[in-house]
Amino acid sequence: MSAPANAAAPGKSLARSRPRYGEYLIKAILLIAALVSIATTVGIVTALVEPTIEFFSEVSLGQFFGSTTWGPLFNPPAFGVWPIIVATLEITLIAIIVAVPLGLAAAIFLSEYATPRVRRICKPILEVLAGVPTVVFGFFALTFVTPLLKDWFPFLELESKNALSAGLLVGVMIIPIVASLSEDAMTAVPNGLREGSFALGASKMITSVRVVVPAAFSGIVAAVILAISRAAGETMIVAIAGGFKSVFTLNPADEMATMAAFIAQAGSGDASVGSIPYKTIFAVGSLLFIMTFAMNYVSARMVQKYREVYE
Amino acid sequence: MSQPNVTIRGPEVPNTPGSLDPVFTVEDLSVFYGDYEAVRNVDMMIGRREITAMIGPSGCGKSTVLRCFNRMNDLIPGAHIKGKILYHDENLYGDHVDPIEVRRRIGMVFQKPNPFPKSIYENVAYGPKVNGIKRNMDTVVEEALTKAALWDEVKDKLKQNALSLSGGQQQRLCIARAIAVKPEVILMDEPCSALDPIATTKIEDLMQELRQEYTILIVTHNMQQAARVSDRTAFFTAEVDDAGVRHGRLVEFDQTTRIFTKPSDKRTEDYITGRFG
Amino acid sequence: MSQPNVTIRGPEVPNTPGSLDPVFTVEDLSVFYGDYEAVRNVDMMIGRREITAMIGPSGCGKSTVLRCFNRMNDLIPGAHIKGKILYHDENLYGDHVDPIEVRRRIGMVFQKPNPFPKSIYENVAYGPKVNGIKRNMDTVVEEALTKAALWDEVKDKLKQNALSLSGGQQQRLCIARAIAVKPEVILMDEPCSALDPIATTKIEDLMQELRQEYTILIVTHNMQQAARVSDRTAFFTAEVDDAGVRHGRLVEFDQTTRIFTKPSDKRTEDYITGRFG
Amino acid sequence: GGGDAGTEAEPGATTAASEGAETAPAALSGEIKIDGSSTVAPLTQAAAEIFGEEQPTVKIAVGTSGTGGGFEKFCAGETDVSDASRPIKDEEKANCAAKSINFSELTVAVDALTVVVPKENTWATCLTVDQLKKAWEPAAEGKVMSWKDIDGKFPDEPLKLYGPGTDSGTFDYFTGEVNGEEGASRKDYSPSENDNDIVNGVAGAKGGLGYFGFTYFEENMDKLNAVQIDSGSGCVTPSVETAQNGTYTPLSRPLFIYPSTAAVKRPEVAAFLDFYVANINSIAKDAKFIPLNAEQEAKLKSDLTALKAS
Amino acid sequence: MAVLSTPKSAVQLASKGRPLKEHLFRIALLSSLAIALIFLGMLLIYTLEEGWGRLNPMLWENMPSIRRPETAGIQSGIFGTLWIISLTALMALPTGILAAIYLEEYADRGRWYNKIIELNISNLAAVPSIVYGILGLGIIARWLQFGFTVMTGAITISLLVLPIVIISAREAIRAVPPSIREGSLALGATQWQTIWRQVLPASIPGIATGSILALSRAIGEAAPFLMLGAATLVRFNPEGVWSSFTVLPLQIYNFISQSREEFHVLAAAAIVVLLAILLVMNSVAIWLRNRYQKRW
Ligand SMILES: Nc1ncnc2c1ncn2[C@@H]1O[C@H](COP(=O)(O)OP(=O)(O)OP(=O)(O)O)[C@@H](O)[C@H]1O
Ligand SMILES: Nc1ncnc2c1ncn2[C@@H]1O[C@H](COP(=O)(O)OP(=O)(O)OP(=O)(O)O)[C@@H](O)[C@H]1O
Ligand SMILES: [Mg+2]
Ligand SMILES: [Mg+2]
Repeated sequence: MSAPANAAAPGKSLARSRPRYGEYLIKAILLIAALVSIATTVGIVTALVEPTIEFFSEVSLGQFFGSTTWGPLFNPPAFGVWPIIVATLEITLIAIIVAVPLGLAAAIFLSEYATPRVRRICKPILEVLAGVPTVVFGFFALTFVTPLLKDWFPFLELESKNALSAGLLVGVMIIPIVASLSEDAMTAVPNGLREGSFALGASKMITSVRVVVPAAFSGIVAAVILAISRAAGETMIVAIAGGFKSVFTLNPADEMATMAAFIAQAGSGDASVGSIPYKTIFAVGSLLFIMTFAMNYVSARMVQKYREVYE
Repeated sequence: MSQPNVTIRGPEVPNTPGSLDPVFTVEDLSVFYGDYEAVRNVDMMIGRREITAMIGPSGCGKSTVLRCFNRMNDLIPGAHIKGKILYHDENLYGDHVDPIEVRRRIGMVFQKPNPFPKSIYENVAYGPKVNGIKRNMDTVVEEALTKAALWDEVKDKLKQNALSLSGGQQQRLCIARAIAVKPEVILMDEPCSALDPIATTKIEDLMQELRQEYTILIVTHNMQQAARVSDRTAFFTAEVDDAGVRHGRLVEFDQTTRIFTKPSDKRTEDYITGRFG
Repeated sequence: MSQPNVTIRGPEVPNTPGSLDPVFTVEDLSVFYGDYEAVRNVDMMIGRREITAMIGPSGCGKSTVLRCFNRMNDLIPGAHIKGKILYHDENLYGDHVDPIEVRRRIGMVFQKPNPFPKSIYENVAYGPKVNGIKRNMDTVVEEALTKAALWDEVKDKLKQNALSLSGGQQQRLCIARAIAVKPEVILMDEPCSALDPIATTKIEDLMQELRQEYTILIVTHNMQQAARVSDRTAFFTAEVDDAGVRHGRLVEFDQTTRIFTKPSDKRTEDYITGRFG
Repeated sequence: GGGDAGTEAEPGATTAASEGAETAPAALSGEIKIDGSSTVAPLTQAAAEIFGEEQPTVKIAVGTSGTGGGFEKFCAGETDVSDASRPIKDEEKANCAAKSINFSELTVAVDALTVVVPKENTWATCLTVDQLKKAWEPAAEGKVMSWKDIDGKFPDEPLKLYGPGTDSGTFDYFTGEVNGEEGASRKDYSPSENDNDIVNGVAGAKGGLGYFGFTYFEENMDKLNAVQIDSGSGCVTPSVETAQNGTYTPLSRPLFIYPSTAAVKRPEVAAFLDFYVANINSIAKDAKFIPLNAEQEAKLKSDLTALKAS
Repeated sequence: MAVLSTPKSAVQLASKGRPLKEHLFRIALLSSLAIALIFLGMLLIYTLEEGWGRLNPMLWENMPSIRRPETAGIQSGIFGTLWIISLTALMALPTGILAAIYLEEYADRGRWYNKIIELNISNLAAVPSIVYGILGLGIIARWLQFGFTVMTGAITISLLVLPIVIISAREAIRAVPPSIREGSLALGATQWQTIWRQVLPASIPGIATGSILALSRAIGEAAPFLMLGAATLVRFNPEGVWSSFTVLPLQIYNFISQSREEFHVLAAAAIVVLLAILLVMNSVAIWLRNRYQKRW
């Protein structure tokens, strides 16, 4: 037998040769980096909380949620928040009506039908669409889409700023989110399920609609929820093409201010620090933050649930 | 030693090769993935109401061949065949043939149990539904589950999610699902490899039952299993051609008893005696 | 039939059980994943410069046990052990023991070859580098590749990406990589299951070579392989306890020749004769 | 980062500075921060641009946060000069005082708030202040929805109202003069910081009615008609003359800038203000504002001198 | 025994006229995708056509002007954007990547604080950018007294893109097969050695791709700057982090808000420039991804 080449002679201790402080230090640095995100949330909450509390010490919750007249900057001011909530929901709804069918269909196509080549080309293009700055969508809505809609559908009596074009463009903006995340969810559906369905004589359409989509359902819901929160918080498109009129209306041909548009308008404008109108910005900001937080919490739960199914 | 050393508990094979009543006749089949010829020049016949096993080392093309029988390979971009597979004298790859119809007639069970993430009932009812079968669905489901020897275990929880079943139960559910569309043939690709011994025994017993009504083709890594359950065995191996490319080849196809007792090819013998693999 | 029916080509075992010179002594080892006791009460010894094989049906805990020997299980959240593993009389799970030092002494080769996506040279040099070995790296690399019987095949393309090698070459590269840090023991978890027969043969031959210098522990699904290469064999199986939970158990541990010719346990016999698995 | 980002501006520096105004010492530097009314901004921006041609190394940033927003930053010490389309309010003064920021008010231009209707509108050539109030007062909200509701003689054309956002000095001024109280206005009109939206809105609806600064009207005379205003002594057309001589009431108003006393101590700020005031009427012309009349111009100059002396 | 399987004679494998529905479905799917893509095309063509007249060197050689839109440029916007983006890259990328490493390689998922960090990050990714503007205004500009400077803008935008960077970096790190980690650890490497020498190099292309996409989102943001009240007419390029500044999207927003038609042309031209920068960044990201994707 040849001479032992092993460095590890029996008996040599397995104890640590030297302490590894570096490893601890690194871990600490990494943790700190991760905590920056917590600090961000703390910062947002801090920025929002104080003025919001002050706001509600002067304006009752009843006034805030119990009336439908909004005009914190008018004289006398009105603090019924519903008009801007309704406008936010309406524009979000229009956006969802545009984005969910189109985005989902595009996702099904990319995940189930497209050849790898087509997918390789189309996904990045969708990503580009996702990267188009929202001012650009706003510009396009205001100077191209609205005039076009006025031409084509004069009976709608569109105002020059209106919820309809803003909503449409917000919808287009979120198509890539819906499409790309749903596609991810569908691609994550194990191939075995598709094969199982095909092997039973199901067609591609049936397999897509009855097996893949239900199996990816919670992922799709998560995608839609994220898209909704993006739509609800979108500022530039609604500021440019949706307008600032804060009137309680359901007519999408009307101009209407969403919550984000209100913040943008009031935030870049008059209200002096400490005045009630100024605090209104923060109260509305808090509301928007809570709404997106709630939606995202639901979405996170959905994603968690669907991960559990296949892992 | 050249004498076989695997337990053979396979059923008696009533058919001599001459008496084989073919459901499929494979003629000079080659299968390609793009340019790569994964399997070359296979000739074999699958007998009605027999269990035919396909064995061989990993990568020799067993799954590839199996998936030709119900045109599952159509789903892989670039996959195509040369040669013919006749199903009752009709070319499976003929122009007018609808692969969806083919798959309805020829069911398949996969290596990893793949129930849909739906209720047990819906899993079984899915096939009949998509095929527009109008019979009373409850009856269909019960019948299929009974045949798959699963009815007693699940009859009280048909609404429960299929993923809550154990691996072995899931695999039997997949068999039930396949049976529910009343196929003539069932293809099985290593149906037990993800299961424990007890579940494996159950599936093997079930296969013996099903053999009364169905033609079964099974791919297995487990020689013992092939020996235990099959009537005929096809032994595949991979050969490297002059250009250094590996191709799957059918080495020997015969009654299981013969393959395991008197293989006519040296490579078969080496494989079943454990000299390689 | 109770007589063995697997070819045994294992090397002569010079040591009788009494003469076993233990590198590891496993005492009443149980391994847990969280609350789940995956393996229960294992006692065995690993002899110096021997090849010890661990066989058994899927899920019986072979990999789990193997990964205790170099504390790879530490990386799985919730995994912990009861009992002891002594490495040269030192408890591997003692308080002062540094798992990183353990892994340096006890190398490991995985089921799927997992070379780093770097050059061949860097793959081999990586271990010595991270362990601060100061010797001439070129020599270290050449030595390790030579021992792994790969030097001749790769000496002209050391700068090439390791992923461009064939599967068998990649696996030998992984062995070379393990050897380069001069471990005493090499653990192998189904090192050939992803390889073709020719590559498998090469690795098996290599194991016989390495046995001159290293203690080797190998997990394999392939009984023939265990029989061919190992000096001793441990047979594991999974038992279901009263609560219906499956636990891996060591059924029998003995010289390979005995395990395959005169197993003392009925379950071992059933397994190696192919009655289950 | 790289400190070379600004070098592009440098080459022109010496040449432009050499022909500089008499008060400006050669090559000043530093940054002047200005914010405030979007109405006044074009004037200040024009001043900054022309001044920049002579003093390219002085960096002037002009923001448009609105009069109130401008004062907010100004009184927080964040800006040097604040543009305003209304005089500073008492609470804003208090804010400034709290931070001990002193300032003075300079009237740099006058504006004629112009009430506009689209070209198709043939009926509203002249409106009384009462009629305007009828259209704009808070009580009109949801009730006065047609031109007919303003005056029975007008056609029954749906009334579409456009105006500046609530945070602009223009809004404060208009509501103060027409509705009697600053900020008192019906809420169901389309507000916009962007006067262009008002132009488009009014031009695009037959029943449109809006108001904004005279400058914007001049730029859009092809799309809009200006309404004459009758405050009791007959209809007056908004124009340079009527604004300058004060006959266009009550909607002509002064526009201001508020430099802080501390900032004026800085040579670049002083130089800028000197330049601004010295060339006020040519800047106003350039920016299409209504220039000051001689009397106002004289007052402006003396105000600045007083400020610099303080 | 009951013969339930298809009798031999009845074999008929021809299709049963199912394809029409299938085709319609497929066409519907394809057109949905096409609509999204055509829309992008229309947007590009429209802005290009609108801005064509102003796509000349004056655009990037000149400063914006309120008086002469026909010769005005967007240089200060371009430089402001470059400043913001560079600083954001310097701040958000390292932080994001380190956080991603922590979450993927070190964090014990079961711990409540790690769960909170995870939930928090996914929540932050959904927080509207205008709310980040409030953060920048209230905390960074006012409370930290950083004022309305490049620094404030860059920190705000860094925080805005941080969740995106973290999420994409995590995906890239997760894509490195565990076998690589095991291989390294089994050789006696420490965890950090494994990460630094194996995991990070292997995931760099993915991280780079994600980072570029995150930065390209940052380039297009206008809403937070609106809250921060960045000046609208800035006729100089920032000289340092404490300088006033403007960014392209805000510049565009202001041009859109002007009444003279020339400004709209200018806005369109500026949009073309902005989109061109974005396209370049996206192309680099795509190129990186295609080049290095899936090597194992
Ligand atoms: N989708 C595919 N594209 C390209 N090549 C493939 C594809 N599927 C399989 N192959 C190749 O075809 C050959 C045969 O593969 P196949 O899966 O049929 O083998 P197998 O005998 O079933 O092996 P195993 O026992 O491992 O399942 C292999 O070389 C494999 O790499
Ligand atoms: N990370 C883990 N967490 C929880 N349970 C695990 C984990 N890894 C393995 N197990 C369980 O422990 C038991 C033993 O698994 P192990 O992988 O050791 O089996 P094995 O004998 O190596 O099987 P195979 O031959 O399939 O590799 C199995 O029941 C398995 O499900
Ligand atoms: Mg296979
Ligand atoms: Mg294992």
